[in-house]
Amino acid sequence: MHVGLQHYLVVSFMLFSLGLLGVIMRRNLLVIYMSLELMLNAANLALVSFSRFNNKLDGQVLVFFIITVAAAEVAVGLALIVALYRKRQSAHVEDLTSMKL
Amino acid sequence: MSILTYIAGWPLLAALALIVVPRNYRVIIRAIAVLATFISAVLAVKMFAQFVPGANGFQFEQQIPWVESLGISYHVGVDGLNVGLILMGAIVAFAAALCSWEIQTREKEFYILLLVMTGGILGAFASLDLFFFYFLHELALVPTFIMIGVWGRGEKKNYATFQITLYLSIGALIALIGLIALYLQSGANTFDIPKIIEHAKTNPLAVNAQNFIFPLLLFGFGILVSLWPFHSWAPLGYGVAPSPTAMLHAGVLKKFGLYGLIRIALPLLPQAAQSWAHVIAWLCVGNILYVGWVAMRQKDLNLLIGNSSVAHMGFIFLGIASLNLIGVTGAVLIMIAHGFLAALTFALSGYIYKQTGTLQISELGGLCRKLPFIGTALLMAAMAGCGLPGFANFVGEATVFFGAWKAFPWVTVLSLWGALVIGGIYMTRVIRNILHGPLPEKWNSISDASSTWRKLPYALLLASLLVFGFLPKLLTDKINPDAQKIVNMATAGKNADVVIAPRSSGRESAHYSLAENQSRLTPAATK
Amino acid sequence: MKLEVLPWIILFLPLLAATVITLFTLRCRTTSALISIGAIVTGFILTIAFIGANGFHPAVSETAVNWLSIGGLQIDFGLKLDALSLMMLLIVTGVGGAIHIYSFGYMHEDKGMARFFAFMSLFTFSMLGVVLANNFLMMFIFWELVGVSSYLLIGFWFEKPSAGDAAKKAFITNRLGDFGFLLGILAVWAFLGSLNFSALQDRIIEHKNSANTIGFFLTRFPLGDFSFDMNMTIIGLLLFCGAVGKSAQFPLHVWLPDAMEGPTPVSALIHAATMVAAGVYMLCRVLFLLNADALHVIAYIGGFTALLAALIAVQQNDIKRILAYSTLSQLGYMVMAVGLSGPTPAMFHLTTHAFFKALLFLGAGSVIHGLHEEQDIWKMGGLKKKMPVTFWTFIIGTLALSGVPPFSGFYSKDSILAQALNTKNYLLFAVAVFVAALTTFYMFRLFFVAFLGEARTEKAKHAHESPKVMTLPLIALAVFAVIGGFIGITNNYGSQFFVEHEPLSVAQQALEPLHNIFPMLLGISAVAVGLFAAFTLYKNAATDPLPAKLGGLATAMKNRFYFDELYEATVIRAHDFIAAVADWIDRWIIEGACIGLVRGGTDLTGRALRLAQTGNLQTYAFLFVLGVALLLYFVLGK
Amino acid sequence: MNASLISLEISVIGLGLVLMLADFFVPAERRRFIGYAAIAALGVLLVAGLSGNGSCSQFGTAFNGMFVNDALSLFFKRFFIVAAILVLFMAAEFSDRLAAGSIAEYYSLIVFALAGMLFAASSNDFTMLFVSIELITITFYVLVSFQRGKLQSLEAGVKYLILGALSSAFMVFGIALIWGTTGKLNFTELAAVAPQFADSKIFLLGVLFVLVGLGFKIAMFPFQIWAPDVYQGAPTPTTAFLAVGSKAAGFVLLLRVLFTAVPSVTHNWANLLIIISGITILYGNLCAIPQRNLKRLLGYSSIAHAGYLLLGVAALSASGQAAVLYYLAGYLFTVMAAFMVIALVLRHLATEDISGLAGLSQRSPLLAATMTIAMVSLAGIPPLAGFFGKFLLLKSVIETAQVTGNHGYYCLAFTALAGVIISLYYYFGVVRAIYWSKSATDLSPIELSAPAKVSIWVCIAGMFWLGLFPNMVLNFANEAAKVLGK
Repeated sequence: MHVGLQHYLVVSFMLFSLGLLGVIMRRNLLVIYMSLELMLNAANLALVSFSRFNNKLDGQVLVFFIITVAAAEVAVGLALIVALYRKRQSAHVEDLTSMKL
Repeated sequence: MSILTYIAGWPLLAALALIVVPRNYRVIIRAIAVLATFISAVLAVKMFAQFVPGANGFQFEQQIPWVESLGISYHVGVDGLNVGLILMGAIVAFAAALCSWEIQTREKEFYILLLVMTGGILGAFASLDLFFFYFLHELALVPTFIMIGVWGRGEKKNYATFQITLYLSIGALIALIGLIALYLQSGANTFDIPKIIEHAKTNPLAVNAQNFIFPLLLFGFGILVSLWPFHSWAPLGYGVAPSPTAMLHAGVLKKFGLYGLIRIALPLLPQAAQSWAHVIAWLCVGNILYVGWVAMRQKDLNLLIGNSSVAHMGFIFLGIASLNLIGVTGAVLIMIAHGFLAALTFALSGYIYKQTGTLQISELGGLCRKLPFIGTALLMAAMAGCGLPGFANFVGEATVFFGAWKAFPWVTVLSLWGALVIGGIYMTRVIRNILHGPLPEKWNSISDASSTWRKLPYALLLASLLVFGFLPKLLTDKINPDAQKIVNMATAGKNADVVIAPRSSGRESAHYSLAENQSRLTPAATK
Repeated sequence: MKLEVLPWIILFLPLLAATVITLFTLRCRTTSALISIGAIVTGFILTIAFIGANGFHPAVSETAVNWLSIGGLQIDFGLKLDALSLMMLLIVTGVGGAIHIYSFGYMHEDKGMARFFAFMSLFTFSMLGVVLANNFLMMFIFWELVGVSSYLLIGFWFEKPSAGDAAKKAFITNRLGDFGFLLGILAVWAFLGSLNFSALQDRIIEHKNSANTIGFFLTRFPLGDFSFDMNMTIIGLLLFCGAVGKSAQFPLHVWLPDAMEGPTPVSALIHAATMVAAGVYMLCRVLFLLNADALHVIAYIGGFTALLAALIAVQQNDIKRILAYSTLSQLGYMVMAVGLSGPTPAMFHLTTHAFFKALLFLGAGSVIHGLHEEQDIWKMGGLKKKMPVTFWTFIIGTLALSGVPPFSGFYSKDSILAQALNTKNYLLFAVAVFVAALTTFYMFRLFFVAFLGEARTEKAKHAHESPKVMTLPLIALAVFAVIGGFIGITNNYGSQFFVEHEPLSVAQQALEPLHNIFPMLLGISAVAVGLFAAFTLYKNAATDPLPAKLGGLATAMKNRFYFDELYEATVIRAHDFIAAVADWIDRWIIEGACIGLVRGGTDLTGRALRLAQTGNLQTYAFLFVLGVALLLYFVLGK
Repeated sequence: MNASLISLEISVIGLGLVLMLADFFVPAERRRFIGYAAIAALGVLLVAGLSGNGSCSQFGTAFNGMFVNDALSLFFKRFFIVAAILVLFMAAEFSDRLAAGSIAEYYSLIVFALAGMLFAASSNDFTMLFVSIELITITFYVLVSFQRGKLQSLEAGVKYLILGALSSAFMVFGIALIWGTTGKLNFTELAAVAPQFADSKIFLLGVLFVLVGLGFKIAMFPFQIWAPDVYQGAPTPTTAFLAVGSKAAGFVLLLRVLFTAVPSVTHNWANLLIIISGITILYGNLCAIPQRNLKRLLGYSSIAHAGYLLLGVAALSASGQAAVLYYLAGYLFTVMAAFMVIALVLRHLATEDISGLAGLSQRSPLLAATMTIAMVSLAGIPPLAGFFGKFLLLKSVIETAQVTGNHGYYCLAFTALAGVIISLYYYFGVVRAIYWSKSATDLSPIELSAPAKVSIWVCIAGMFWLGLFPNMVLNFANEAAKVLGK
């Protein structure tokens, strides 16, 4: 069978949705964070496939930006989560409800 | 610089000056405030004297562009409608400043707020620009809130403070939407009232637009004037307010909405005004009768005064609703008269409260013996309140009745009942229970207003009431020509109602307009 | 100085006096008194001067300045100078002056004397205003001022609760009348297009003469589309309401007896001689507006009041209340006379009544003064020796009031009876005669009990004659009470109304009643009956024998036929009830329900909404996604 | 291409680096004064660079259209720099509550965030948009959780992190879809082709996802949920910067996307914008009613204000956009004033409860007055900035209502009215706490450092200036709004 743009897009949509589900369902911050990365990569996949099929490079350029940014985000994010873990001895979202209403 | 700018400017300037005065220089602070209000009062009298009745257009005009892109400009000027109001406002402000001796804590803040309030409202009355008209009036909102909150009395203080503030804001904002809509609909692309009116003469607003805007203005302004059934804030708020605030607010600020209706709504939205006149007329029965009855029940002097002042607003609405020269003139007359009266009554109740520490009518009694001056003043105020001739209120109310009689006979009958009977009942009850009767032991220590300074504000307000009561021509001659203009625009398209020939000696018999001749050929007439 | 200026001076002198007293001389009592007395006496002299100069029908019958002019509403501040007003002017200043002087003695101990005289001057001013007004609104203005000054004077001793209540009652009752009066004025203005009496009179005549009344109306009558006569009837009755209030006619008569709480001179001046007469005066002034139907009602109301009051008077024991009720019944006479379209008799009786009733009140005052504030006639007795002047003047007053010839009361009352007979109104004639008998009866009851017989109490034993300043006015008034009947007062009413009189000499005037003998005889016989009854019952009676004889009726009379109770139970209650309801609505519906709901509702919504802020990251993320879904649905869903 | 266009951004980044390096040379106890150096530097940039004929204020585009300098960007650059200056003042006052010696780091982060905002102001391309937004957001992750000692600060950081990442994920995906369908990333080019894709669901989905990302930044419904927690937890200067800077950045991008990139789509979304704006206003105000914690209260109120600002966006007219800019300008000074007072008053208190303000009128009349003025301005009462801004917004909405005859706009106006009334209730509650609440415990006067005084007076002056003399800023805003129109 011939693999077309749709297939790639479908895959990226699925990745995106999986990530979304992960964010909503999983209790552990780290896992949530990974799912977020998954969502970003879904976007990357979409971009790359688009640029492949439209024969344009801007998308791939953007992908590089995204990856870099994601890296930075991860760096900050993990540092944060670690700092939190130090204080709270837990990385579960239920324990992060000191501020509400 | 127009004299009006000075009248409104001095208080604001003084407020600025007070910011730098150290708070422990009590006397200086007080002196500055009194002086500033005094100056603007004097200037107002001067302006009133120099005003030329029936002159074309506005007088003492001044216009400074403010925001060209929106056509907003600082534009002040007076005609017959607001000249009296400004005079009243300035005098009341002066009296209020004098009465502020009762404020003993944090005078600095108090006087600053008082002056801001004064300058704002005087400016609003002088303003001929929709935007500033609103803008300057809103200056008073925060001072009202803080004054009542900080210097107010009674355990319902917080509730009352918030209710009056929110209520007033609701009214103001509804009116604001109406004004903006008006500005946009008029197509004149300016906030300048005279320009808009000129523009509207050639191309009037579409009727459906009018019917959308008029209710906004009516109820927006109506809430500011405690139009029934949006009145409950007024007695409550004035009940707890320190007397200078109540004086300014009940006396002067409350007239803003009415002035707005007459100045803006009537001439610019004639058709809507005509179709809404009945609603206004019947709502004002609510004010006059219903609130009058409520007043009969009050146990607290301030609440009673507050309710009665709400009731008086009804007469003004009735005058406006009647949409004829006599009615509108009467409305303006009452606006001025009631300004003095409300200020006077609240000042007096404030004095009594200061002396006795209570305003519960049941606790007071026989005060006339210990307070001959204050007692007499209160008695006269009460009499003015139930429409006794000799005081300005009577002239206004009588005029309104004459004006409304043909438009709304039954409403007039009810209002008459409210004015003469119900008003009479609760006012005489007040006198009976507070001034007459034996004096309770505990009040033997209280003392009357002794020094001239203490007496001055009351005397001043009483004098104003009497002067305009005896010589109403001072006002009517100024009001008439401009009221006529307003009425002509407001009744545009509707055939002019009966013209009864002016008769100086009253000897020559009346003639009547052609339109009347038709209406006269009725079966009843032919027999 | 032009003569028209005089009336203005007469009018404003008392106001000036009042102002000066209030502003400057409240401290010094005597000065104030003198200022006030000076003002009214000067007024009296100037009045005489004016009348002397150009008679009762001056060339300039009207002088006016414009007071208020708003489009169609033209109101002058104007004086009407004709026989009617000038006569009234004389009475007010003359009788009033006498009473002023008298009060100088009567109030001498009172520390509030300055205030008293300020009020008196204010009253005089207002009363003169009512008399001289040349248009309806002016009249109404002074009408109200009269009301308030009487309010002040009744409540003069404001520390007495009863005084305060009486004042309140008087004011409110009058207001009820004024409500109708002002309505009537509005109707007149809207209907006939003017407020000026002369102009209105022209309009009416114009209408009478105009062959077809088509197009006569200025406006359709606001209250409904009625015929001309119907409108005039309504107007007439509305105007009459004012008179009912001021002249204390049934059903608004209740305030007058209570008004006796005021100082006695006040009762004499206001509630006998002048103010209560204002209603009658007003009716005469606007007679041309009153059509037959209206007059009918007026006549019967007047007659009924006369009868009612006389009956009540029979069983009163307070000397001032007896006089008060007799005032009521005499006012009934006058109103009835007007209603019988006999303004001349009415004004005649008003005049004479002013003299002898003032005299009686001042006499009563002198008695009360002599007995140190004792007012119950059964605690008096045997005053004949101790206070001779008072005694003699009082008996003159009594005779005049009872209508014994040749005293003034006889002539005026007789003219009323004649009027009733001439207009063929036999019922009212009968009533009038009966009332005449009653009058004589209760007056002599009072006289016998209070003055003759033995002193019943210590106070009565130690009674003393009053000082000269009080007795002199008594004598002066007594003289007029005697001769007032035939010095030719009626002449001057002649040309005032639509009937023409040829002037009569004093002699003719004295014999006037003989022209129609029948009413005269009946009148005299009525007096005789009354006198005989009183003599048999009360000649040195220790207690009142009547209750035993009449039983229930007597108690009803004593309790004034329970009118106050009735009103208390109906009018006052009703208003208080409605007020309570309104207050309840205000408190609970508007304040509580509406505002409360809005406030509470908003607050509740807020508290509910923020429950979304659980603080849990997961929830937030979920809501976030939910939001995205929402947007998706909104944008792409359709 | 002329690099001089981005010289401002470059110099700001340079400043950030310098501040970071300064950390090494300056002894810990003097480090807070570095802030004043930074303020001075930014001041110079503002005057030299962005004044009427400043070196960086000439217009043009760079990086083949990615980066544009126009009236709009100029307006926002000035805005951001003023904001940063005020925040730095606040930070200097706040330094004693941060981890010892880390203040210089804090300053530099603020400056980096500023750099991101400056880029956002002139980004004319989705790539630039993404990068600048991420620069802002990531810096803010750190700024929010900067008080590592405080659990709340960390918690706020994490919440902001997760939700922020979520939103950027959506945005990136949206960008991908847009680019995929249209093949354009540049706004102006996109605008040309967008109409053809008006009914391509993928494209609309893309635009919507971008809207999600931006909506998160400006805390509009339904993405407002994070705001209260983060506002409450973050250090006060961060909160202030978050409320003003990042919100404004979100708005400039929103305006550019909606009106430069996809105007054709936007005009179909009028009702959507109306509804969003209305609900945002109501949500923010209603939730704020029972709120006692000052910073959280302002968090809710900032949601409400996002709603008010959306009025101008929903109006879909030049006057509306100008109103948005003007309102932001007023909002800047107002919010800064409020947070400055909070930072100063609650310094020594553990609580952030409103009751902490009790007796302030005695303790420091100046602060009391400032807070009152700020609250009044937020409530939109004359003669302050807030009033004129709201007036412009309402006017634009009613204007559009009358032009288009869409009654939804009238409803929106009345919703806004209701919102204002509700907000009066809690704003004036704060005023009440200041002037006459009973529970005034300590009445010790608060002494203010000179810089604090300066910044406060600047804020007050700003509020009154914008309330009383709107001409200059208004004309500038109109100029800026013209950019979007074409």
